[in-house]
Amino acid sequence: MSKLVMQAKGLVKRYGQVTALDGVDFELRAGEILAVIGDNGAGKSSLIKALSGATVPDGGEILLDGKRVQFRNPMDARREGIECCYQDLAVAPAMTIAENLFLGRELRRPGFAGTVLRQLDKKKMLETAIERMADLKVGIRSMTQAVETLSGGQRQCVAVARAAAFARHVVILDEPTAALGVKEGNMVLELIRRVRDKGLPVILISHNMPHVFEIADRIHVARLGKRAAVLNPKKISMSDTVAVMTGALDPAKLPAECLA
Amino acid sequence: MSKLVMQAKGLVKRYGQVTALDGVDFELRAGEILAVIGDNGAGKSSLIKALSGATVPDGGEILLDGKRVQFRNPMDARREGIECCYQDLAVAPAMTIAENLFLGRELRRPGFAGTVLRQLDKKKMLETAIERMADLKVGIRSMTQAVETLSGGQRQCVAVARAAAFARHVVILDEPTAALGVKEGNMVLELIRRVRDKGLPVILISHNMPHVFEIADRIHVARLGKRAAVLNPKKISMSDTVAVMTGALDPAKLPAECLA
Amino acid sequence: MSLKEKLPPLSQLGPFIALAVACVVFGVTTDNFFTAANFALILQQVMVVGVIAIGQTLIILTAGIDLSCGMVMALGSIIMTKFAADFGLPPSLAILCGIAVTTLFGLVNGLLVTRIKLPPFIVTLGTFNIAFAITQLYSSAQTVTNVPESMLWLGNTFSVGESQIAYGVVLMVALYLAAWYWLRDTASGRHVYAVGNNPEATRLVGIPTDRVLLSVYVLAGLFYGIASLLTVARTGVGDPNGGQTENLDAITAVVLGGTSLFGGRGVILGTLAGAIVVGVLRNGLTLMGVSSVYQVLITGILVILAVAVDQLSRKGAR
Amino acid sequence: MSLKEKLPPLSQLGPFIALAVACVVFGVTTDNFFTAANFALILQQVMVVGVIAIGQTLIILTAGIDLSCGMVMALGSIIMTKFAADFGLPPSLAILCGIAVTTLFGLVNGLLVTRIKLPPFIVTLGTFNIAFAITQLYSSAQTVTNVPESMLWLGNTFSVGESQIAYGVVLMVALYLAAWYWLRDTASGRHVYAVGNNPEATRLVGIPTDRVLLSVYVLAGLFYGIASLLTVARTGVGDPNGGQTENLDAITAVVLGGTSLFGGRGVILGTLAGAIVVGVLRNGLTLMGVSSVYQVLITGILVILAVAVDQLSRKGAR
Amino acid sequence: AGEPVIGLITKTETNPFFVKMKEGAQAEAKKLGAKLMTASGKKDGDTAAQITAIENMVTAGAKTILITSSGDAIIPAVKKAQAKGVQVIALDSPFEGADALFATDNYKAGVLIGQYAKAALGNKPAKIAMLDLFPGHPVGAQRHNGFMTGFGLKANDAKSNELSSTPETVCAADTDGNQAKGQTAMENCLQKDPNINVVYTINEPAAAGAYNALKKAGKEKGVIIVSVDGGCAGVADVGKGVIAATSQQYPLKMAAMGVAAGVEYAKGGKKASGYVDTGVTLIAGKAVPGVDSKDVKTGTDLCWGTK
Ligand SMILES: Nc1ncnc2c1ncn2[C@@H]1O[C@H](COP(=O)(O)OP(=O)(O)OP(=O)(O)O)[C@@H](O)[C@H]1O
Ligand SMILES: Nc1ncnc2c1ncn2[C@@H]1O[C@H](COP(=O)(O)OP(=O)(O)OP(=O)(O)O)[C@@H](O)[C@H]1O
Ligand SMILES: [Mg+2]
Ligand SMILES: [Mg+2]
Repeated sequence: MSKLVMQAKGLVKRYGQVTALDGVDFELRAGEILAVIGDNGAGKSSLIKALSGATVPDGGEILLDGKRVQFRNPMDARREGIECCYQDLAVAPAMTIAENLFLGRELRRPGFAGTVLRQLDKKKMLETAIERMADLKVGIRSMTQAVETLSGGQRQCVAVARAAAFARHVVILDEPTAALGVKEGNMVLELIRRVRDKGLPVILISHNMPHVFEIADRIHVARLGKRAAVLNPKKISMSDTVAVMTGALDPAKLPAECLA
Repeated sequence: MSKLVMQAKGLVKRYGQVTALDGVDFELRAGEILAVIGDNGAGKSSLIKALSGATVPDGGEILLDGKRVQFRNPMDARREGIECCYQDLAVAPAMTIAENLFLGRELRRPGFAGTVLRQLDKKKMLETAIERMADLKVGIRSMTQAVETLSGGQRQCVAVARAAAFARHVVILDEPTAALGVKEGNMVLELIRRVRDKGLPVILISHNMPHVFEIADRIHVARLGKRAAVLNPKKISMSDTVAVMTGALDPAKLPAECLA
Repeated sequence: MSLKEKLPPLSQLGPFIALAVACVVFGVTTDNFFTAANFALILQQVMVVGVIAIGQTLIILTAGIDLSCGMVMALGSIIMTKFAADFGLPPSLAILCGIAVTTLFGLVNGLLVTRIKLPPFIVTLGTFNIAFAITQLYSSAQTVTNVPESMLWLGNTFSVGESQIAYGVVLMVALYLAAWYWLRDTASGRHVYAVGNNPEATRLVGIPTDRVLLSVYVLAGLFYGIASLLTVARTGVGDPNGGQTENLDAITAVVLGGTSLFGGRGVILGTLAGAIVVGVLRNGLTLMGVSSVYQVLITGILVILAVAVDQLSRKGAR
Repeated sequence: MSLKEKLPPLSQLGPFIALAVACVVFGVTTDNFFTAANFALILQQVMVVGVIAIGQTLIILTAGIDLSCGMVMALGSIIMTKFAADFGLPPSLAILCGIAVTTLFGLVNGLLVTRIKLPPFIVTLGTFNIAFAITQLYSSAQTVTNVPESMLWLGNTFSVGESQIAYGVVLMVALYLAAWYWLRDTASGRHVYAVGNNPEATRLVGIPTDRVLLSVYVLAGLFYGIASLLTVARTGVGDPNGGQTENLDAITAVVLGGTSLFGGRGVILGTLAGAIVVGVLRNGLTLMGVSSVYQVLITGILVILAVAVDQLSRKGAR
Repeated sequence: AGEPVIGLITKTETNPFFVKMKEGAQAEAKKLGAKLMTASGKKDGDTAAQITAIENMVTAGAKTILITSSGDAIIPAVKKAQAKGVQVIALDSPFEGADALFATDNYKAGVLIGQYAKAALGNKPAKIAMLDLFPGHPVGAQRHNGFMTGFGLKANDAKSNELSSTPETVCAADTDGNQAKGQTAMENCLQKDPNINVVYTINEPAAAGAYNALKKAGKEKGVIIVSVDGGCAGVADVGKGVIAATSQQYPLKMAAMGVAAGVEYAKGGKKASGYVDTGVTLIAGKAVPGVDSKDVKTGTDLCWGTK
């Protein structure tokens, strides 16, 4: 079994009277695609927000490569090479697509202009942006148009492309294909595979079961703020998975080979 | 063939240099569920925004029950009994779920308090909200919590429930199941069927082909700001549909029975 | 619904906490602060700004701002006193004329904001100047005296125990309660919040956002007109020098009261608390015998502290 | 990229249109307006507010607001003149001390906004009062004269043709260009827009939003310090009564210049145009011999018109 | 085109003192066939606006500028104007380098009402409320400190801009020279010490506000209110017993003299010079022994300086 890249034990997160995470455990192995599924409100987004430093959990611990880490903000996680594409699309609507792609990871021009005048290399960023978006086969006319003028799916592609482009350690994607068309959705799956093939593990939250079964190595089922089970998509059927997810089927009753 | 409830001819909508709608035609028949599919940026949202008064098209005409109408704003459409759930979720995040459900359609208390003091019937609205959300099987603890504290899918349910609850003529849903889990997604399909069974026609934009094929009576395929074809889901395969959508297959080459 | 859910969320208690803290400090350090008479007095002193701040709150809830409020109020007071004193109009009619003018200014502000989509800051900066100039020109910069007694009725007081409550204070409180009811319990009031919170969503839902905005500006003008009457009743004259600092004072009351300048969030009763906080500071510091430069200094520090206490207490509660 | 795409979008041309219209009107109605000397004069008149407005623009771009700017500037000018005139500090050192104090005020504003999350309106209202009180106390409300000649250098002029350009004006323009470059062409400058546009998204992307905000407030303080030096150079004294109206003037310049009070949208060169519009109005109206009350009236109308022209032209272009 | 252009720059637009000054200048200019331009600051102390106005008026061709200075920050602009041959006359508020000063002595105005209040109070122990303008204003300080000196209390001299205080001055508050704020200030002072028996006010609107507060508290009898300005409304208030005494000043006279000097300069090229005191007169409802004062009738005839 390959080594654990990321691990969480007994994470707790409360919002006022709502307990979003109720002692959830989590394991991500090297080089795998881990799908996280669950009903609406099961605590999937809350989980990955804790893993990426977007919120600070109230309890529990997170280990990265076996070492305990404490992320106080997204910057801490980013420094460790963890990139995340959030469900409520963290984009700056008034800024251009290229700017959004490189937000916080801007390229500077080489030589004097870059090191002393700290001038941005807008041309290079533009070219790279065009390339990255072409990877996803999104037909966007101009990379210098503001994100607020994009269609819902186009906007999502921007956020996904950003996370995939800059990760050095872990990629986290929260429902990246939700607003995407058939073609664009397949492109994102393709992109995820490419990232995995580079050796980076990917956490993929999705409600799209065909997608999950097409691509995931293991499936983490979130339920009522806890982890209900970790399933092996090669051994379990889609309908059983949904049954576990909705609570209709007790995972303890599953044959051991279905678990992963 | 049942009568046309809504019809659009040659709608054009330009945003600066981008032509979102390039002379699109559209037909909605009485009592049907019409799916609208297409790539990201194909102009689906732009189309329904024009139909619901959210934007004013630059050209073309819209007919409702055969009579020409001009919607200058969403109010005009609402007055005709058209309700729409937009893709970028038109909710007021700081307001509660119940308030969002009844926004613009508030209930007043009976008697003096309601007619003279114009007092809202908060209790009744709360009860109705709980009922409506229970229909969708969304586990939300309190209807008096602010919408900004909800998970992505829960928020979507609020918007969908609102559109379904108040329509008297046409219901338009722009990717209502995008953020929903398997169970909640099925509940929304169930809701759509119930609406249709009440006799109201439904326009459903979705990227989820299984959902579309499960529920749609006809499929409007949007492509590059135009209508590529109208397909009959009972006669055409999912893969052919996707091929038409992405432009890989010329709809003129399809057998006539596949068209609707 | 449990008791806890019925209480207002802590975020709305902030201004009241600040108020309580200020009262305790002044109560301990001075002899005369903690008397019913003194509180009645403070209420009289804040009644004009208090009523202006109702209008200002409505506008800020829609994510706007009104710089013209004080000058419009001053213009209204000149109109009503001059019409009564110089032209001998019956007081009630003169008052109506004054209120009509302030409401007209509200209408103009509202039309410019909704029809031409100008930023409220610029619109009301412009009408501030216009109202100021008209006030000076029309009054020849002269205080209007000889105001008929019956126009001053709201400045009269009645006794409750040993303290003298002005009728104007009762009116102010009544207006706050009415505004509170409107904002909280009626559809049109809730729409004010919705417009401020997410104007696009509110429009898409089919609410006539422009009409909501316009009505808020008109209503604010109406409140400024009532404030005109109150300032006349309080000072007994029509003062063309009035109204120059009330915009900042009113906005301060609103923000101290916990309403967000970005719109959509806030409770109008907080504004009342905010206005009273400012009055309490001025009164308490004078009672302590703090000289005027130091009063400015301390007010600066206390205003920051008042909101900081609020913020920190909320953090602690999380 | 076509030429059309290279031009700034029309939304950013608004203030320049207003400026051009105003110039034409005044040029036709008066004799002395359209002279190089007069334009040089107007630039000199706006240079202090112009530099303050740079800092104000930065803060407004982050969806903040700074009411303290003018008073902080006044405090800085008192510090630098008193240190030089009374303690005989060398002018350069005295200037540094003054700028250090204004920067410190920026730091305090920034810390209160970022650490305790107080609303910028309240924070800077507080520091406005504090800076005012310190200015009065430290200067004993006396104008500081005997300012060494070398501190006034920026007020000197050099001839270009028949017009006299002040060195301070050159400095102002240079600062605008530097700020423009920074905001447009560097990562930290773009982050200012991002923070104002969507603070949560900016934070999630891993940008230290608090540090961006803090640096903006500190930088603004620095600009106010430079404005201190400019006002000293322009007036030749340290004036404890200065700085009371500059906050509104600066915010007006920013908003006239097309920057949104909600943050994240705007171009700093528009602010320069906005500041000049105000200067041109004042100058042109005086040249026309309009008496002062009517000047206020007309300014009110013209400010609204300036933005309305902008808005309507944009609508037309759609 | 041949008529001389004269500029008048006041501190603000609102104070009746300056409004009257403008009227006086307007009338005189009409009489003498001159063109008058006017400008003012937005607030008292707004020197930036005054400097700008000086420059703009010079550009517009004014040969004489009359200015009630908001502060010494205007001096360099004045010097530049003078270098271009413009005559600059200070009205009301002195500053260094003006060609001439037509003004009144605010410190003396304070001393007069101080002496009056002391004499009127007699041997009773003084409890004084000081209703000032706002911090840092020279006129405010001169009147305040002058009053205290006249009252026989220890106070700063005429040059100081700091407000003195002694145990007798039991309360001090700012009014902005505005009636509503004067009333608020007095109400608060009465809370602090209900036995106040002398009220100094910066100007007559503030005095009217103070009287209102006293009347509401039922204390208007036996409290001596003194003020400065001697405007027509203020003198009328003296007549009604609202104000015990006021130091009368003459803005119309200052303005008329200034305009005349401007016309003179334009015609003959002779600049005015020196200091002309336009005088202060104590107007009192009831004369008290040992203090020279004029009655209300005289005050009404002279109010604002009508000739
Ligand atoms: N900021 C918040 N304040 C209060 N409650 C919150 C907040 N964020 C999330 N919650 C609550 O926590 C629970 C879990 O939310 P979370 O967003 O993690 O769900 P999810 O599994 O991502 O659901 P979805 O599939 O709908 O996105 C929900 O009940 C939600 O209402
Ligand atoms: N406000 C706007 N300004 C400029 N361009 C716009 C605007 N709204 C939409 N567009 C453009 O119009 C085109 C069609 O957009 P639309 O939102 O209708 O697509 P869609 O079919 O709904 O896509 P999706 O499936 O991604 O939601 C896109 O290319 C988009 O960039
Ligand atoms: Mg989620
Ligand atoms: Mg869409």
